[in-house]
Amino acid sequence: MHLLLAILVGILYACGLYLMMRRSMLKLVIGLGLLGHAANLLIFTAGRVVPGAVPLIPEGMTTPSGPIADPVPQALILTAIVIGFGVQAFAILLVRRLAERTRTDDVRELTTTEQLETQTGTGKGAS
Amino acid sequence: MNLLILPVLIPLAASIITLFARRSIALQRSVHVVSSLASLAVSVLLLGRVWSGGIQVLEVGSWPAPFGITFVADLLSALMVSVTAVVSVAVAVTSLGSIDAAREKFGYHGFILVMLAGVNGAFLTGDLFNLYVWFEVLLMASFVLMTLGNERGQLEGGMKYVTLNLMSSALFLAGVGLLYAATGSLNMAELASLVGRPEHSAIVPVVAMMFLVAFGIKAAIFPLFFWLPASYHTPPPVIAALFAGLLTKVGVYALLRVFTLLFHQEAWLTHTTIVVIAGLTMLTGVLGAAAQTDIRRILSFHIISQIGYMILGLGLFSPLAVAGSVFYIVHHIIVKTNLFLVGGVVERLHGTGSLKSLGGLYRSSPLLAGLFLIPALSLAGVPPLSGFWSKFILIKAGLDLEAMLVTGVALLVSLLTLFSMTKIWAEAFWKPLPEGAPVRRSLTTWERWTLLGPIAGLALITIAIGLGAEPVFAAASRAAEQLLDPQGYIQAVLGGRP
Amino acid sequence: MTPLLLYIVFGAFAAAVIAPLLVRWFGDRASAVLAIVPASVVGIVFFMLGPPPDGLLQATIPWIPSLGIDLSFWVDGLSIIFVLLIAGIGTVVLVYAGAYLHDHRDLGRFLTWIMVFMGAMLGLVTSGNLLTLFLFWELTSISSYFLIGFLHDDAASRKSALQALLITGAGGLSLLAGFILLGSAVGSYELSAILTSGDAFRSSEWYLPGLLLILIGAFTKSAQVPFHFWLPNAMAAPTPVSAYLHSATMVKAGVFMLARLHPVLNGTSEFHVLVGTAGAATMILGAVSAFGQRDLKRLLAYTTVSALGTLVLLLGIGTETAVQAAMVFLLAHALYKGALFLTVGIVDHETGTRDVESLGGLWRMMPMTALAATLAALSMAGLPPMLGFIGKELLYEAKLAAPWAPWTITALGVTANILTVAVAALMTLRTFGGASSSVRTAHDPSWQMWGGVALLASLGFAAGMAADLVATHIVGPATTAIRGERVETSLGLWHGVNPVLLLSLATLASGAALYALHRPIRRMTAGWRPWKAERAYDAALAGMLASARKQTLWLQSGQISTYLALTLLATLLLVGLPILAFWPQLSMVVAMDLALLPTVIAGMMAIAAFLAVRAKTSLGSIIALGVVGYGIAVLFLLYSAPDLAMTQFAVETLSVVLLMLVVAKLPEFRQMGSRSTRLWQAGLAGAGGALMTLLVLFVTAEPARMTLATFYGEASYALANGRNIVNVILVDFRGLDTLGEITVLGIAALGAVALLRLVVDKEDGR
Amino acid sequence: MRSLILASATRVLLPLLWLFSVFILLRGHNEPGGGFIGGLVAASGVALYALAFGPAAARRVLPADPRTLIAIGLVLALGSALISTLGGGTFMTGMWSSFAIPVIGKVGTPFLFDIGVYVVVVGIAVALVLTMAED
Repeated sequence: MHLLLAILVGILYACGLYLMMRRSMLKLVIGLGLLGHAANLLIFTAGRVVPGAVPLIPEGMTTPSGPIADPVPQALILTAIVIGFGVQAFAILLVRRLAERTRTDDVRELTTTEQLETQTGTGKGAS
Repeated sequence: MNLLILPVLIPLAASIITLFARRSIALQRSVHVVSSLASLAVSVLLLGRVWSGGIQVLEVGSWPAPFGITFVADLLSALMVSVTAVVSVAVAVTSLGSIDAAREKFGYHGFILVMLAGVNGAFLTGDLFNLYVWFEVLLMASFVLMTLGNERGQLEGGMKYVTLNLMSSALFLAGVGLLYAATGSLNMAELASLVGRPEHSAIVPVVAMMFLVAFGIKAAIFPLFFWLPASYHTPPPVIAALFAGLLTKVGVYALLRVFTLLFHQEAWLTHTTIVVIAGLTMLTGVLGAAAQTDIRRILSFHIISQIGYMILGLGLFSPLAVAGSVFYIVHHIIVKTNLFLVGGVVERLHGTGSLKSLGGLYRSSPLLAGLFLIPALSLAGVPPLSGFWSKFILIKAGLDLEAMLVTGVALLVSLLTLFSMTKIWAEAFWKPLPEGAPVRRSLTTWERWTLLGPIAGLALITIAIGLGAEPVFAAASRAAEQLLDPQGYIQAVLGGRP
Repeated sequence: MTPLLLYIVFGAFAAAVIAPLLVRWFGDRASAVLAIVPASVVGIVFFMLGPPPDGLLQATIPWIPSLGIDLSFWVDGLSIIFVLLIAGIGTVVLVYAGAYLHDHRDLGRFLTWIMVFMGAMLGLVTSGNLLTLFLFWELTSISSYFLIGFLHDDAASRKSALQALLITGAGGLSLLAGFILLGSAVGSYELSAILTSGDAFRSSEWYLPGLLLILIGAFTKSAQVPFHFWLPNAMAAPTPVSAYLHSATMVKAGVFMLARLHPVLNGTSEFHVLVGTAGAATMILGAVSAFGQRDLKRLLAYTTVSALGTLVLLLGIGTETAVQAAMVFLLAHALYKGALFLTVGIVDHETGTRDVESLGGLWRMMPMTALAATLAALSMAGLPPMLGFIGKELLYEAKLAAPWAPWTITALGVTANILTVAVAALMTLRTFGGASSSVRTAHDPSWQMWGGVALLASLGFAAGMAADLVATHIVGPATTAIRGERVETSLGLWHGVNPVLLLSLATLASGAALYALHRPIRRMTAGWRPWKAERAYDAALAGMLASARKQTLWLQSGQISTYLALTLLATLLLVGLPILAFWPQLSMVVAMDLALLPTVIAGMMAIAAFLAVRAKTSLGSIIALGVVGYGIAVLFLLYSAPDLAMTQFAVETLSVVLLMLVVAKLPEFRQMGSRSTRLWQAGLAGAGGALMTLLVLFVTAEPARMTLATFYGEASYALANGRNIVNVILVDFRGLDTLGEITVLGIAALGAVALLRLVVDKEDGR
Repeated sequence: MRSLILASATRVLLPLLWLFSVFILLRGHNEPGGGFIGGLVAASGVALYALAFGPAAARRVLPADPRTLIAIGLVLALGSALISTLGGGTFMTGMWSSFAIPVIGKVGTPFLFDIGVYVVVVGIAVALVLTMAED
């Protein structure tokens, strides 16, 4: 299944990245969401997927009964999901607030903080 | 040995206290200042411990490395934590006189503190995934601080800041996952002993480049720096000052760490790439600054150009060059924070940082003028200030290695930096105040002490580093020695274990 | 002796700090009080150090031993001659400045900067370590920036200050690189080691680059062609500054350095050609340019350029006579040029103009000034019995005996001197002599001002009369120091009738003739400047600013999509590089082991992802995102990660709810950008996705290393009392991650509250 | 929106959801579950309540302001990590009771830590939902 999942990871990344480059703020956020999913699935896939090997120690035993799926990527992903959720929630609200202030969903209009002054520099010290 | 966790714990605990003290801004302020001082004391203690006792290790939860999370303080980490503590004290004091009550009510002090916890965690952790977590802590806090206040510029700048930094996080996370999948470890010391194995010889440089991009975005190297000039002039100056001093340096620290400890086998590829990037970063940054006409925007672009110097040392990869990087980081954190603080005072006085609308400050605020000159000249590398030694060491390292082109670029960039600093000086300080410019207000006594005091303190440190460069250089050299000797780090963390 | 040495260097710096206080206490007289410092330095050098024939004083304060850098000082004959000039003329200038800047509101700052400058110059000429020297070198550049820009309300002043700083600053950086090369080749930055390692350096591969870099440093500072233009422009400074910086001190720093490093650099044809050519060109171009000037200060400035060229040429010739001539001429020039600059200041101060064409007949109104100025001009013209005459004689002697191209050099030298004679005449005769101009109210200024001129001019006269004393006590030791071997020097006014004397006479006669014809010639050459290097400077600056602007508009466009695209492109290139380099060693396992359910889920997810891209409505894209999220939850469940599945499921639900709540308040999407943009963005995104797929395949090629999993399996229950290994990792083995994680969550929530509730009024926020 | 059915269903569901969330929290150390999921389940109860009775009423259901909950949760988590240092031990070292409790098993500081996570998650989820709902 690695190949299929790896391709899926690639598709998720590609779609996420493409969405982020669109002009809509909402699409940007959706893209970020896809990117997060892609990263989690990447860790999961790279950590080798195994069916039927839940990393639990059965009642009455002190070690797992058989081979288990590597619990480390799972723990990492769990942390990453939660962190990603926090970040995502903040980004969603940021977009909402920004759209409210600028009255647009078009990221192309977010350039007010980066315009250069029209005149070519005052840098000669002569102005 | 719990000393190692204190630089994280103190600000974290302090920020929780401010959460409980939502109603009392006075209490929040005192917690902020007192905890910053406490962090400073602890950091200096830690630095002393590392200086005399070598690399310090804390196995969190008593789980032995590589199974638990390990905190490791080598000289570089201890230096970074100490300098962080210094500027955080300056920022705490400046906050008292410059942050409005509305922002304080919504948790300003707590966010600053938690960001410092994240920064220190990133400096001290010896675990790659844990590094990711601390990065996210400081990043999340910086997102909030960047937008705290909801001014339109903050939101716009914040959007770009958030988006591009999330790209970095996504890449970092993927890089950690891939590295774990390839090697089966997250502990940096263990990774350091694993990456050299022949079966990893091809995949490690590939993953290394992912880390270069991920940390490169955070460090604002070429061509990944866009978020910085887009956002650093939008939040209140004191927030920008803290960001300017610290945040990109966390990225540089991470680059220094992984490209000395983990990714040095194929230096011909990785480190040569870094040298090329360093040259381009220096140039694009300084040219970006030349095109700007606003104090903070000029200073923002200079951060980029100086990041170029810092990674130049890493790319050149000789003991002297790496020591130069370390020296440069220490110098730059102090000086850049200070310049942003000065910019903040100018904005407070005139209501703008645009050079067009400024003037006459040399006469109207001679003290501020003097306090601007010290960090400005230091940034431009004028002897005997701290910036000169940073530059000197890197240039010497470059010439020793016969890296003529990039050394020439470094020299040229230092001249253009001088040009930028004199531009600010000539326009804001020398030029008479233009007709129709906003009226200048004056500082209250409280503002005078809380705003100018930290600036003066940081300026004194700049002078002290310049005149007393020997101990700083000695520390930087030893830090570089430790960095270039991964065995020492591995030994300290894993002991006799494989 | 060390305390005395340290006083010589640091006395001025200490005085700089208290200068503003002194102005508060003493008013204008503060400058005279400060003059005690340089005056005492002169005294110390004369009476306490005594004449050091071979003498040498050294002091070293350890500074950064690990880099081989110490604050070390070294005083020999060369230092002495410069110390005397810097401190002596400094004394005069300080006294003068108090009267000149009478009641100026920035007098305190002026005095601070001039004292810093003086200290820097004194430190420079007494340095015993290349880096110490460099430190003071840069300090002179910086302090002169503040002095040249002293009248900073005027845009031209600011521009000139910047120009001087950039040119000398660029030279400084070149010098630094040169010093590092020199230091590396020799193995030390200490002068004591450097000066004795000439052969080692000259034969090293670093000699030529080192020499070039050092020469660029020296030439920029000493205004050699093509870097000379900053000097005339720097005349925007108040006159005391011009008199100080541009006659005796700052511009001589380059000459000093050439002299200081003479034993190391001299002796190769590269040195002779480079230094000689630059000096000769500067000498002749400066003199020619001077002749056409109307502004008295600019006129003097160009003669200074010419004189600096002469000095550099002499050092380039490098013979014993040439070096000796250089030292005598250095002394003579500093004395007369200082006096003449101060004279121009007086004229400007009294008449309000420096235009030579509108001046005349001033001798009636200011006889003392006129007398003193004429005395100085005589030295400049090289008339006996002035020191200038001796200097010129020696100069011709050296040029005639030059080891290469003696006739060309001599011819150029004579031409330059003829022009100099004419300019000297022009200066005095046109200003003080002749018919009165429209100026009526001028009179001699206070003695503090004309006294300085008189003192310097008479010193030039006295030195000429007592040439032997000057020779044994000043010029001899200096020459000895430069040559690195003992040189006996004797100077005199009369050497009998010889070719040199004849050349002198010819020079004077031609100069007089040129002066007689100066009106038509000057009209012809008015504004004519043979070398327009300044245009190159302006073009470079403008080009830099234009490219900076262009680059910024392109790179920092403000468009998130551009930023993302560039970031992605950089990622592809950087990560692609090692993939290409190591392609043969990178392996992957491509197995088609498809299970039905996961394949269906994955397919649905891929379709959902495409739908998210193609969705025409916000709601549609959110639902598509949700499907992908739930799909991942199912995959987690299928592949042994129930905790992940639960978490993913819960988080996805909450995210979708948040997005839904927000979307209601957002405007709908609008158009999507042009087709071509979409295409290349899709290409870029697709490449990004393919890269990640590749990476996953690479890392899964080898079997996993399960050390951690094995440990956790064994320790989870036994040591940490938990059966759910993932949970135990989260709350115990790697609990710190979780602590950070909930911290992030907390900040995110609190930040969200601030985002939606906090309103800071722009004005209130300041 | 505020239908009678939803209102009465919520009255029953809220305690049930909270109870269930605690169950998930408690079993987390041994079975799939844990503080994070538990917290989300509890928060979803509050969200449901907000849907039925409005955000203001939902705020009153909580024992404290969501921001205070976040703070309390962090204190619990950080406190559990600090307990071991009181006796001079290493930061975050697990300390365990010598006896076992049914369902939970042995009680120790990691368990307290998980409760901290639970409280933080309740706080943040409620804060997010209520802030959005009130906006």
